[in-house]
Amino acid sequence: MKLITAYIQPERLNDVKQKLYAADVMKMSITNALGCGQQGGYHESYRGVDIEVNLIKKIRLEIAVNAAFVEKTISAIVEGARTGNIGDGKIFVTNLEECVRIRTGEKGEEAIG
Amino acid sequence: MKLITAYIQPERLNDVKQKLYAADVMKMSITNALGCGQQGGYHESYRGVDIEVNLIKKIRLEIAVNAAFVEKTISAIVEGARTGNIGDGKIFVTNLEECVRIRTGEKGEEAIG
Amino acid sequence: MKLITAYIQPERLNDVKQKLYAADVMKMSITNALGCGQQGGYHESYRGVDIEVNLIKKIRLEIAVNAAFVEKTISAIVEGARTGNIGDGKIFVTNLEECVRIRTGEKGEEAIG
Amino acid sequence: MFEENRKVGVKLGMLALAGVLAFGGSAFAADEPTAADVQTNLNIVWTAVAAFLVFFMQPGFALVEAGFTRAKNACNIIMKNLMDFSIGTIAWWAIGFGLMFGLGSGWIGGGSNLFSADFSNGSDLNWTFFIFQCVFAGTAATIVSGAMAERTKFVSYLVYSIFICGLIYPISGHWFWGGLFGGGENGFANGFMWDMGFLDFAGSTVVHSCGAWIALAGAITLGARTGKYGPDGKSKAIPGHNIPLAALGVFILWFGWFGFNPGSTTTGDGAIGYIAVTTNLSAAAGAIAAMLAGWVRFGKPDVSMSLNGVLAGLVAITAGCDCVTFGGAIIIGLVAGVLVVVAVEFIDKVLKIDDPVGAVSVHGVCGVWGTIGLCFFHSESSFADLIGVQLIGVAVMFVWAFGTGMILFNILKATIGLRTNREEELKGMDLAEHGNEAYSGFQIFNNI
Amino acid sequence: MFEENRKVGVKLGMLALAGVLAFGGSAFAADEPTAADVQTNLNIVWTAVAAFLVFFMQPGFALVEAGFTRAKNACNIIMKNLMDFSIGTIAWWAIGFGLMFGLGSGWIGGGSNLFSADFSNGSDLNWTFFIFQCVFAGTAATIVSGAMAERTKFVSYLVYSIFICGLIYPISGHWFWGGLFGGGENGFANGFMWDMGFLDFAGSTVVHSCGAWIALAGAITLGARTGKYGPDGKSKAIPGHNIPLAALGVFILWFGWFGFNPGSTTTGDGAIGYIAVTTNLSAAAGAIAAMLAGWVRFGKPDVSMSLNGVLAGLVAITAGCDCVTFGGAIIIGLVAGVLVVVAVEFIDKVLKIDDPVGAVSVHGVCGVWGTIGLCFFHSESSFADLIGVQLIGVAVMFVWAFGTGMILFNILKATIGLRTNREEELKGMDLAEHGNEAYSGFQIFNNI
Amino acid sequence: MFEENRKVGVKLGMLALAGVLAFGGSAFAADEPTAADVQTNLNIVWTAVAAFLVFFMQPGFALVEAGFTRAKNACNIIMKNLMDFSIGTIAWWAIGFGLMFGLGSGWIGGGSNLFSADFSNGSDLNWTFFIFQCVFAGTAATIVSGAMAERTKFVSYLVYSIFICGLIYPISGHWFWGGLFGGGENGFANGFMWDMGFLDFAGSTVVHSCGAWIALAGAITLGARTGKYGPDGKSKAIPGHNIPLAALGVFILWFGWFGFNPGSTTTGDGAIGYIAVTTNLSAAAGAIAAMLAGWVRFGKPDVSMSLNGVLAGLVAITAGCDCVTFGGAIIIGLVAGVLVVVAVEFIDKVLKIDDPVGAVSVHGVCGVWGTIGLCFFHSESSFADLIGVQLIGVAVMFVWAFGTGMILFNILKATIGLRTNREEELKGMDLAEHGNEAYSGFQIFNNI
Ligand SMILES: Nc1ncnc2c1ncn2[C@@H]1O[C@H](COP(=O)(O)OP(=O)(O)O)[C@@H](O)[C@H]1O
Ligand SMILES: Nc1ncnc2c1ncn2[C@@H]1O[C@H](COP(=O)(O)OP(=O)(O)O)[C@@H](O)[C@H]1O
Ligand SMILES: Nc1ncnc2c1ncn2[C@@H]1O[C@H](COP(=O)(O)OP(=O)(O)O)[C@@H](O)[C@H]1O
Repeated sequence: MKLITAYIQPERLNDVKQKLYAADVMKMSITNALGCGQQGGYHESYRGVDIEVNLIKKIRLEIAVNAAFVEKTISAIVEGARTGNIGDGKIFVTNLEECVRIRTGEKGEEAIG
Repeated sequence: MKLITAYIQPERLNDVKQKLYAADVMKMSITNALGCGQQGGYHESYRGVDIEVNLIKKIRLEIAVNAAFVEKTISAIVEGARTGNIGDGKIFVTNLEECVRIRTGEKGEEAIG
Repeated sequence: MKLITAYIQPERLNDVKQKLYAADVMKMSITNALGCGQQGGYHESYRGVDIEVNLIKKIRLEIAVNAAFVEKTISAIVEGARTGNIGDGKIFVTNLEECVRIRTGEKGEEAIG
Repeated sequence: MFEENRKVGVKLGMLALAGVLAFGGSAFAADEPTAADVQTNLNIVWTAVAAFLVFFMQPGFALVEAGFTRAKNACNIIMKNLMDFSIGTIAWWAIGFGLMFGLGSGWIGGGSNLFSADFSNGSDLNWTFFIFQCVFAGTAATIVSGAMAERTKFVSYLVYSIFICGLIYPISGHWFWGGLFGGGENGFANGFMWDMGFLDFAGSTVVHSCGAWIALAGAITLGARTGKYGPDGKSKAIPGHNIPLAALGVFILWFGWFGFNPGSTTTGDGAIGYIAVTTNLSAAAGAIAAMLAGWVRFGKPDVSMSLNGVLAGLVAITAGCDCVTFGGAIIIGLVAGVLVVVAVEFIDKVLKIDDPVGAVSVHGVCGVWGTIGLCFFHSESSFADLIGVQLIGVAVMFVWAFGTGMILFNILKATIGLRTNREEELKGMDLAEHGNEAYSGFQIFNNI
Repeated sequence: MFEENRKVGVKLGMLALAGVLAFGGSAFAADEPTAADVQTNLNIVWTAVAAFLVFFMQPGFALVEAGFTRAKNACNIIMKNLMDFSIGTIAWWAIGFGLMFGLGSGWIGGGSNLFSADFSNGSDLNWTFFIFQCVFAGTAATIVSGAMAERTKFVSYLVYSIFICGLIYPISGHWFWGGLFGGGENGFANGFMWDMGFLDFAGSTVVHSCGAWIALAGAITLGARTGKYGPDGKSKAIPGHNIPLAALGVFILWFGWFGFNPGSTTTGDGAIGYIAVTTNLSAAAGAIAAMLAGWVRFGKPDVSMSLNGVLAGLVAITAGCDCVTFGGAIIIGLVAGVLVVVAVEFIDKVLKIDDPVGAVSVHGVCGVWGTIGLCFFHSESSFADLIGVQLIGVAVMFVWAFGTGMILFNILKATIGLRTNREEELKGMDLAEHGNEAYSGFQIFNNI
Repeated sequence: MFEENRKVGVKLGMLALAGVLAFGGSAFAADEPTAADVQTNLNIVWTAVAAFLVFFMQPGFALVEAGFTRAKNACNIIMKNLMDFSIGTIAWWAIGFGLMFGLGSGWIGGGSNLFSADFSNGSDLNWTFFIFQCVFAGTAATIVSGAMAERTKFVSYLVYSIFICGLIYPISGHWFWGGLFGGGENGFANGFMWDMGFLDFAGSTVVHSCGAWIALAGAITLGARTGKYGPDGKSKAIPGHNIPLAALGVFILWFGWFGFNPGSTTTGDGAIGYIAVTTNLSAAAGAIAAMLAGWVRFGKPDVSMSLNGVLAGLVAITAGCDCVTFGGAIIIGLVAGVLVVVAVEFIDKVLKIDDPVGAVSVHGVCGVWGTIGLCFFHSESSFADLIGVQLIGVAVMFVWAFGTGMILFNILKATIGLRTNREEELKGMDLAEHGNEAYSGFQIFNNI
């Protein structure tokens, strides 16, 4: 099992969700995040003072999947999130050793979905 | 050392904390999250237009523990969070390779607690 | 590749960022978090009723780095975040198996930076 | 009907004769107005403006109550404030006004003015007096929502609103203020407390305590919010979600009170200034005293307590705003400010009654204090002459309002139910009752 | 110029003679004032206070519109409200007032009062009348921003503001209300609708429908917000980000309306009270009806709909507030409350016109209803006598306002462009147009 | 005391005779009132209403200051605004009013009216004049909190509040306005600036600059907020946390200013309308000019600057609102709008003085401009005749207010300390000083 963490542009969330559903990935968790990367950030100003905002609003996705789904999930996210512009985001994959469904106590693979 | 990530219903947080304390797990970090899973989501409406909210408010717990504590921690979370209803949440366990206490620079096992 | 997760005091964020930049770590993602640890928490009161706030505002950093950068990153965070007081925070390191740059589809090491 | 009124040119051309011609049903001929006619018009304008200021207290209450409670219930509390005034207005028009100011014994008004519809062929001050009294009734009504916040079934609250403005408030109102609208002179009964010479110029007892004792009944009948008291019975804090909004509400109430107290003269003359001064001094003193009391008691100057202190001072001065000295007004405010802090803690920690916004302490306890306190500082009469009747009035109101409140809420509890279920309460009333969110998109921790 | 006015001592010393001496250019000598003089002054004070209340409706609109839209556009909508009034004020002074109340044919005013600068040597009521009419024009102007929210280029909106207060509103205003300012008596033309006897006491049609039909033209020309309608054309909800703020806005509007309707008498007399009562009854009825209608229709009492219900009742009673019975006022409000719910759904789901705050339903649909509805409940005239002219007036306003609106917005679209680009819309107008954030530091999900 | 006032029936029955009978201590017999009596009453009603509007400016200031600063300090700034008015009210009653309007030399008032307690047996307009002047003092006081926001020790701020309303404002106030309350006629001294013929109708200098120069002294003594200036001394932006709330504050101030300026006539007559027009035109012009200036300067129309522009226009017109032409009012507003943008940048980037809300630029710089600007557009006198005295007055106020401010704040700094420590500042004043949170449950980034 793998734990996939992705950072995407907020406005891409709906598309990403659609693609994930299409790929039979129905479960995920998301959080608000601020990202700092190649994307220079933009300039905001307040009362005449310039603010170099280099923490840009992003959305963080966390998805636990079984090995078989890793590729499908990654490509679904890429399809949904890619605009070709700097700032599109990143996907990180780590190894998931255990998964528990709180409701039933099921463990492992069957707990994921 | 393991890193335990759990998604639970917001209103269960206090119970989960009690159970964790009871299990001698005193340290944790939490964030707000939105979850999407089996729990169908609910229907909200605004000015007569229906909104199918399938991103449900959840709370994300992140707890780093030593090997010996993994089981106790998982069962504490399950006890505190289980209602038996869909949406109770999930627990994910990944391997934690290193842990550093910023204040002291301590590393590894003794930095966890 | 490693995924470094750190919890720091909110007011240290700017210093940590400076140190990371100095260490050539330009990319990171941050989220708001509440932390519960040794730091006793503080007492707030509302309308005469005492509130023992043991969930303290923290900032969570997530940084994916190549092996070579792990030490530099950790020490940069420590330098920027340490005040010597309880509550300075923690750094967690997990193994990062894969990394994808959504924009280009690049994978692995070159996708990190 | 008043078309002529609007033609400015005419007025300019004929020196306000148009204005004069335009008089609804007023008593004098359409030629040159007399100074007395103009004074009547001035009284009308002043009373109308005051009524509008009192109306504006509605959002004041809504913001205070919303700000002192949780984000997940903000829409619900606002709907309750909106609806108790809206339903109350109709009930007041249909029954309330007639019961309070109509013909009848000293015990119950009514008759002549029932269904104020035909009242629309009244004249001059009548209509203005009607709207002025309507917003007063609305004030009494809206006090209750605060004490019952975050757990009351919406539909039951709607039912309650009919009764407060249609029955409970006007009946006691008649006892105390029946004499206002002509009273004896026009062959109406005055109401027995009025005849006993009970002093309550703008309603510390008649309006504020009335609402507060009903609120107390509601809070008791409902029980505390889930999570308010630990298993050990220890009180837990449930912080309000928007203090700046609550503070704005308090300032709006302070502003509106300048209509509430000085407006109760329903006369445009120097008394307005006098009453505005006493009202303002007492409010200021209340804020300071509550801040200091909180500081001493809790070690820090608590914001929500200081805000309550303003309201405490305002409620307390309401009864005697016309008759106490300026120095007296300050003392009344200072005492009220301390009282509200003590009362909030006592009700919360000792009586263990859950009143999220402190409505009972502010409007009830300080209402009583103001009604009695005026005896100490009356600029003309002595304490001994006044205290007796004042105590009777306070008692009468408590028995009536708390009693009818308990009956009403227990009937509701037994029938449609007064309280939402636990799940809905945890989820929040906004989603549960209205399917809406107050702050869509904002990330809010909702674990208490 | 009015220095003398301020010296209180003099007044005290000489029984308000100072006050009298101080009269700007009023008609009588500086000796003892007559009762008629004082009535004129009373009319001035009342009209001025009413004008201030109407001005206060500006933040009311700003909050409703900001609260019912998304956080990422809150600064932008507020700037639009601020600027349409500011620019409108100058345009009104420069051209508008002259066009609406100046000399001229029944079709176009103007001439004499153009560039109201020299108007500054007018007298008494004149100036007060000027400011009173100015805030009315500002009301018509600000209605539009709501329907065009979250997607209109800031600069184009600024241009629009000049035209509404400088041309569109005053020209039709002259047709309907030209007679107000002296009219015939002073040898001005009255405006043809006025001469036909069209009844619209405070402006259901003249002010509210005028703004609403222009708003409709704007919403149509702009098209819907990105994401408002799915590929299947199904309407999607875009929840407002701050309902408590919107609710405060509605209460402020209710409060301001007590200046809008009763103030339209521009006379200090009993009529004020009558109109305040009808206005308040209709608003309350509107809130209740909209809540119930929403409840029946959507299964839950929708907060934003109930808030719209208040406005619906207020807009509807505006035309007949002076001439309908109290019972009639309630029915007008009830119908308006139902109408607004139906209209919002119809415009959104059937016509698929994206009006984020329901401005067209509230000010347009209910404005029409109120203008026609008064025929049923007029306390003196019969339905048959009135309906004809009322229908004509309603039609005239629609053709004029919607027509000129379509022309104006399409010219803007063809030239500087009316709508922001998709990226800016997704990013939010606050950052895109102003480089500001409304709630800096707050974590807000911005994915819809 | 005023019991009779309230009995409506009597009034109806006896044509407002009750109203007349009810006169506090007014000069004429209890029979038919004369027109002059009624005019006095009208003056009272108008002045009272204006005073209430000016009071309402308090929440206006509170919201602007809270909205333009960070969420972690919102409770604290609100408490300061609440307390400076509350403490100021008591100080004003105890000392201030007497010093400003009592007997005495042209340099210091006092004596007769000290401890206005006995003042409670004054009459008519007196009381209204007292409350009107009280809210003016409160306005001067509350200006300061903005410039000192986010870093001033709460307790020191409380001490400051006593001095501004008790000493600093009333002493200079006496020099400029001592003549208002009777002055010469009643054997009081007028104050030397008054005798020199200094023109400041409603207080650009007397109220606004007074507060602003004290604010400047405070901001300098405190030093900048941690993080406001980088190591290189480069100014950093610290965005306000709630622009919609700040905007509401500005609209409330605009609304309240209709009491501040027209109310300063303390007379119910046509002048009110004239002053309302100039005030409104200048505010509108200020908003437009500030928006454009910001646009040119920063490339985008900055929201907070445009909001400051409204206040700039209002402050600037305050001195000449009664005597400049309408065209002049617009120009005064336009210049003020540009000035405020320039001043904010200059003070922030060149002088490196940290004034979080721009209080010094708005109330100080534009106050000076308005006081001098009226010389250009006075409808009766020539520039040459006026400019001399105006410049002297401006200078006198700067020396007095800035000087006493520096002394006061440096004494506080040396004794109880003026500034919170760094930890508390980073943590936020709400938690540090009050143990409260403004937005409990909301997720807010608090790293700047
Ligand atoms: N090494 C990293 N560690 C953590 N987050 C990262 C890292 N690199 C990128 N991100 C996240 O991805 C977002 C997009 O990255 P960015 O470099 O701006 O665009 P791109 O990857 O297209 O060059 C960043 O804002 C940040 O949230
Ligand atoms: N595979 C997953 N990856 C990430 N988060 C998940 C996953 N499955 C569940 N979750 C989280 O757990 C929450 C509860 O899951 P859900 O399927 O609704 O309930 P249950 O697990 O009881 O069937 C979801 O809202 C989501 O936040
Ligand atoms: N075992 C842990 N698991 C998850 N988060 C932790 C853990 N230990 C500490 N933290 C995070 O680090 C923060 C600081 O830890 P704390 O124990 O208070 O300080 P210190 O590490 O200096 O003793 C906590 O508030 C929490 O957010």
